Amino acid sequence: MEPVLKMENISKAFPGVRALEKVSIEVFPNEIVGLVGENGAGKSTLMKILAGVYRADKGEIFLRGKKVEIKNPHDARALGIGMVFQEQAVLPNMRVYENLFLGREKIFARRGALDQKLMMQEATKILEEVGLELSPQVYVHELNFMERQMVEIARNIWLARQAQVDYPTIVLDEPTTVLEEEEIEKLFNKLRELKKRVSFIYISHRLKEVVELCDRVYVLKDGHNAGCFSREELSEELLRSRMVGRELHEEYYLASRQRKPAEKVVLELRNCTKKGAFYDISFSLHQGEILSLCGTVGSGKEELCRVLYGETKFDSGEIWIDGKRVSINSPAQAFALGVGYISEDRRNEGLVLHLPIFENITLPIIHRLVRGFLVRREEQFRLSQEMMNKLQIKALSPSVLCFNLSGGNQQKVVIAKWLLSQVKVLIMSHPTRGVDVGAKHEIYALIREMAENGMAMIIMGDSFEEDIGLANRIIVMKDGRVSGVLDATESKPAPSDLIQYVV
Amino acid sequence: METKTAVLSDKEKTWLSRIGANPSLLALIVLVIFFSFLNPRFFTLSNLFNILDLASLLIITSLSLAFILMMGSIDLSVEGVVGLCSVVASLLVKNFSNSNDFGFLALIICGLVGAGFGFLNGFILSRFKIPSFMVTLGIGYITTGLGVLITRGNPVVITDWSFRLLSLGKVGFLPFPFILALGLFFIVWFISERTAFGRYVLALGGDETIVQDLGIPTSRIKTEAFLIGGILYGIVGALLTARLGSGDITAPLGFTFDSIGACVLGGIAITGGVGNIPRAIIGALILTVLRNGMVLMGVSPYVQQGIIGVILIATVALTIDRKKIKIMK
Amino acid sequence: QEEPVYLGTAIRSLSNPYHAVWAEGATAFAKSLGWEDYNVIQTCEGSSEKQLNDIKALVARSQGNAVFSIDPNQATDTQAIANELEKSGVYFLTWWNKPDEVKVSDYKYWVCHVTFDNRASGYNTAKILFDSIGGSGKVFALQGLLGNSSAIERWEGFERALAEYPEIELVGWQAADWEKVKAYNQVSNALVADPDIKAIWCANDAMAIGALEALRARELIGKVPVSGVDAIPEMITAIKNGEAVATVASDAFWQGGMGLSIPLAAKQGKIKVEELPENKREWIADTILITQENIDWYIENYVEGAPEYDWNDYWGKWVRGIRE
Amino acid sequence: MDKGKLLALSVVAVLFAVLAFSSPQAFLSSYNVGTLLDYAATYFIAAIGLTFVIMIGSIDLSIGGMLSLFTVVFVLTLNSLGFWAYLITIGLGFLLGMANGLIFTKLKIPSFIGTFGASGVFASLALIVSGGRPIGLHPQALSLLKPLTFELGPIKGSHLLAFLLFGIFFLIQNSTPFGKYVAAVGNSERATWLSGVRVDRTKIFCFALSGLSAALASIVLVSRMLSGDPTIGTPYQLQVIAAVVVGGTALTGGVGGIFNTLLGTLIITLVGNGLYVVGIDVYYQMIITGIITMVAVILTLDRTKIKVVK
Ligand SMILES: Nc1ncnc2c1ncn2[C@@H]1O[C@H](COP(=O)(O)OP(=O)(O)OP(=O)(O)O)[C@@H](O)[C@H]1O
Ligand SMILES: Nc1ncnc2c1ncn2[C@@H]1O[C@H](COP(=O)(O)OP(=O)(O)OP(=O)(O)O)[C@@H](O)[C@H]1O
Ligand SMILES: [Mg+2]
Ligand SMILES: [Mg+2]
Repeated sequence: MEPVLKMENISKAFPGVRALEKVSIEVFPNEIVGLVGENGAGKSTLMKILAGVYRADKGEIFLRGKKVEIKNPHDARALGIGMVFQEQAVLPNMRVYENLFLGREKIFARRGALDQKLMMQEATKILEEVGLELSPQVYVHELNFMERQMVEIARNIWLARQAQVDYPTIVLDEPTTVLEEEEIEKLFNKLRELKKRVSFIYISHRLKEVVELCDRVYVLKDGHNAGCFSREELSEELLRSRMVGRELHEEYYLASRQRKPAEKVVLELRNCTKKGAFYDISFSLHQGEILSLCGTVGSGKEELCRVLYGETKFDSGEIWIDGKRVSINSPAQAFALGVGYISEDRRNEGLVLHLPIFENITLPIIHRLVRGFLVRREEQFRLSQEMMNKLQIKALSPSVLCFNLSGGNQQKVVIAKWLLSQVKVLIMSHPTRGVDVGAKHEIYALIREMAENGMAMIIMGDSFEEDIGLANRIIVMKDGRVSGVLDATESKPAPSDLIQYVV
Repeated sequence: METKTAVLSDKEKTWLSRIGANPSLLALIVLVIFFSFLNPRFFTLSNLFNILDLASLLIITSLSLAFILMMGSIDLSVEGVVGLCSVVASLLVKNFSNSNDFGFLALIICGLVGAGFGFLNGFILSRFKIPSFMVTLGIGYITTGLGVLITRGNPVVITDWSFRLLSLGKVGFLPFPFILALGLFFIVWFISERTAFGRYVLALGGDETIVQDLGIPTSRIKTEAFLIGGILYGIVGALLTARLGSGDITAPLGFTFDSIGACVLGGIAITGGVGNIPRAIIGALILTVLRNGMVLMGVSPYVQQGIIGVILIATVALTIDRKKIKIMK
Repeated sequence: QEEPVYLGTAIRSLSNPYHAVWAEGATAFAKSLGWEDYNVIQTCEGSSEKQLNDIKALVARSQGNAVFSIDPNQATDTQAIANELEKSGVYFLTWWNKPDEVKVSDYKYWVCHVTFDNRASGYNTAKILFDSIGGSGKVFALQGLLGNSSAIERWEGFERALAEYPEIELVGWQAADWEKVKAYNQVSNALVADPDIKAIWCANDAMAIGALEALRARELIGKVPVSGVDAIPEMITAIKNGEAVATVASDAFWQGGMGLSIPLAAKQGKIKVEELPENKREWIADTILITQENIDWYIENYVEGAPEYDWNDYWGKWVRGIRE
Repeated sequence: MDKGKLLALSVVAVLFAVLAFSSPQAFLSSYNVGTLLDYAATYFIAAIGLTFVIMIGSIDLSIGGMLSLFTVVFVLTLNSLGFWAYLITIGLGFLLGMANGLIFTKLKIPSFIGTFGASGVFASLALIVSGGRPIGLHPQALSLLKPLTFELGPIKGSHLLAFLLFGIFFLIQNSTPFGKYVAAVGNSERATWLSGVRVDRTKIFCFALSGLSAALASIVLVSRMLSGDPTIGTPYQLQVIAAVVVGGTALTGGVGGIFNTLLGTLIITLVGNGLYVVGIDVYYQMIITGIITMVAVILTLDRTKIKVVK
């Protein structure tokens, strides 16, 4: 059978980085092709070349046997290639239905004017199909992260269906990182159903999902092809070893390094309530303790963390830090009290992308590096270099712009920033989201080390396994209230033990 | 998970709640009531027509600025292009300086000349990637310079009385410029609400990189938006000539910031991505009513600039929709 | 034949008819000497500092071999400009505005300062305007750019006339920044505020034209007389048509030429600056008050025919010293 | 040195070379160099604070109004209070700038509007304070301007002030926490805020510096024009912004800096001065200025760091 899409010997270099070196992939009809690799392996770059965002330095692309030139995103769309980007691509200032059809409004034109009724009908249909219960009139800025992602997926599915070609190709670059189990299941069913007409390329760091969903998987390593495996051969271990190139520790979450937290309480919440988000929450956090907050989106755990780092305020309740009652009105105050926050959306919230690594890492503590009136630049460099070595951040030097780092390395820079600032309490929202298996492991090691040094952490993990594996204690929230507290220091509960509190 | 429903669909809204949801409109109404109480002459039919007459040119330039601001750009070439087009119009109709007599065709030619400079604005902006602030500043200089060069500073007096009806004419009681402004408003409104182009303009104001990655030709859209603006300036130039009886490069002095001010007073975010066309009209009316009211009340000219400044800040403080603009620049 | 000298004319802008004619006068003078290539017109577009810098740039370019005719952007700028040129030894003449405490006789190269009586212009046009409505009734006035010296002086003249006509009521005044469109808007609004306005005084002609067009749009043209200052062509037409009643011509063409001719004469030794009496260092030049009475004469001699200018007749328009 | 700065520098060099070549005695004369420096000093000083404001992606449209107001205030106070005038004017500049910053951050009004509105207020204040007329400097107050007017060859006190300020602000930008915060806020306000930086304070300080530098520029202006003028500021407003932007500082924030502003000022100055030194006919000057402004930005703006221009 002839491949729908063939990318041959694609090479691409960015200043100072060889992102891709002679990479080839093929996609056949009725197929979901997986693409995995460490952070910075070149997955997104390869796909952006396909989508016309970048142009390859060398190499050829064939669609349905014909060689094509994809000069810009417009060309790609015309050829039936859709892409759900790793970074979100929906416009918050516009309504859902406007976002869904952006760039394809012509279809709804009736004598020069857009038929809004028709657009609305069509939008309602699409949203129903992906299981989003929204009115298409809602502005996207009112949606949460996950809903936005679904809107984007819906857009591409619709687009693929509109394309007048056989087997349009949709690229999904880490689409599930922000989705909940339930949504993921819905999405997978949708993809399986659609593959009768559409071919997919699926990028993810969640190898379990890849194994479950994909018909064939390509592994990239350092910008090279590092294998292609058919459904029969696939297994998580295989992929993991091919990606990393070495065997991983048997003990993934490093539970053996887990310590009993100290007696000293660093953070205490007393009867905290924010109407519509969470009610009557009390708990205390000990020095060196890792606390996991579990629960579905909407359970109130995110809101609770927001309050802790000063983004919003609660209606009633008390926060005590180091035995003193405090109020937190802004991240600056939170930081002054020793609370740091790592956001899941690192591109927009974690990093100042166009500043170099060292400026980012030292941003919160820059006032401590002042002599006279002036900042000691060597000190900035030294500290940053230290952190980069420690966290194995892949970059030529501390003066590389964060913008040019791969997603995983960006995440490490964010962690480095808070590590260096020596906060007492670190709140981490999905610290390993979008991070490859190898780096994940390193981050776990870091979390252990921070705990050993006495830092307390509140973690909202990517999966129950992660939450359980890391935590000393797990607090499960449901509908804004604590539904269960489980100890995980002495012995680890099973995921099934958690689920009963979650739903 | 809870379901998000749309804010009431348009039909469900009552008139009152709509006004309440639009603080600019509210501000306009408050101003009108305020002035009506202070001066009985304010709320009369003759003053209404007076205000409509005075607002009409500002409305047309604000329509253009509305598009451009919603896109996140700015246009500082208004005065230059309008002035030049005013000169062009005066040289095309019957006048004291040459023997041309194109009559109303001049209006169309002005639109084309304006379109040309609008195109240039958009083209340079998108092709060479320099901020609209600087491109339009440059084009403003160039057009003003051209106007001075052509006329050597002397206004070109026109003698074509039928052309002057463009400004002096009335339909019933309604001044003709206002009817023209109203017509243009409906066209521009239609373009904004009912065409893909209108959507793209807002989308560009939201996040240009996303729009690019979707394969939408951003350069073309920018160019078109400035081009539409240029056409409107051309028309205003011709109207101005009809109004003053001469083509004068300096006549539109102050138009640029008046139009930007009008849009902003109407609630169009200068950062782009938020707003709609009717808001431009509301803003233009606020500004005109304010000036009218201050003259009626006999406010000292020394403090008028200051009062407008304070009202601008106060209105924006009340009207701006901070939910949609997370970060203020 | 003498060695050519750079002829610098520093004025506000070329985009208004008054200064446009000025530039023509300067050019005509340069032509009469055959020095067209040395004729340099500078416009400051309202920026005092730009004016000073431009003047200095020409001094640099000519390496001091220049004379200047300067219409300072603001009265208070004269001192800085004078100090600068005095240092470089460049002969120059200034027009219109100068603070009283600055004395031309304290300088060697500042040949003279010539002005027209702004207060008289404001006063005379106001009187004619008031007379045209029989000396009683409601009047509206348009002031120029607030803070500008000429605007202030003309206004003072206007107020003096106002004091002499007890029957005249000033129902309001606004600033229209010397501009047509603003004048149009202000007058339109003023006519609503008080429909009984009988006459409109304007501090310059551009605003007067704006006022006239506002009157035209409300079908009041010809019924409400208007006055201005400057004698721009449109105003002449309006007076001829009976729509406006008065303006003042300072003869910009003559200013353009004579402003260069006098300092050049000083440079060439034809005028000995140190020998000039004080009343020839700071003097008021003649203006022409244009009204319905003399409008035909003015058109015949200044619009249709051009007067013969003798650029060597330095004192032809001399009326009196400023301090007399 | 990054690309943007190199480009701006080469534009300056080329302009300089063209002018020097076309009329060497005139352009390079010490008299003309003095004029150039005079010209550049006012613009540069006025643009210093604005640079920070633009770096955070905001804008200050009240500089024109402030110049008008401060020249009047400075002359009035110099005439009556002597040396205190410096302190009063500079202090007032800082305070009014801060007021702009407060309106911007606390009332949450886009700076474009807030400062535009404020500009009207300042202009009105200038008229009220001056009684609506320009104010001359008393001859006895002249000596109080000595610190700015003393001369060393073609160099004047005001030029030295400009240099000094350049040095100080260069350090502030590159080597103080505030400077780093400015760069960070300009690039990503949200991320900076979440890093525990006091964003509002940074912004307010930027505007205060803009007011401060407007006050200093007014003082320099008075030292040259010897008068306070309630209308002097208007023509400066867009020119000062142009000086910043022509040097390669992006209006969207995050890119550029004080060195770019220095180069931008030089470009504007060289063009303004050069047109007369070379002897371009006045009727073409505006057109040429327009073209050069655009071409300069095309050349100086380093687009590798800004994805979109608006
Ligand atoms: N615009 C750019 N400029 C310079 N270097 C870049 C740019 N984009 C990507 N790179 C570099 O190219 C390499 C590949 O990056 P890419 O984003 O394709 O990785 P990835 O496989 O998608 O990683 P992740 O799983 O973290 O998303 C990385 O080393 C990255 O630093
Ligand atoms: N949710 C948010 N997301 C992004 N930025 C925000 C958010 N909330 C506030 N900001 C930004 O942070 C600013 C407030 O910053 P911050 O509290 O650090 O000010 P500050 O410097 O402490 O001010 P002050 O010293 O006056 O209290 C706001 O103006 C806004 O720009
Ligand atoms: Mg990626
Ligand atoms: Mg605060």
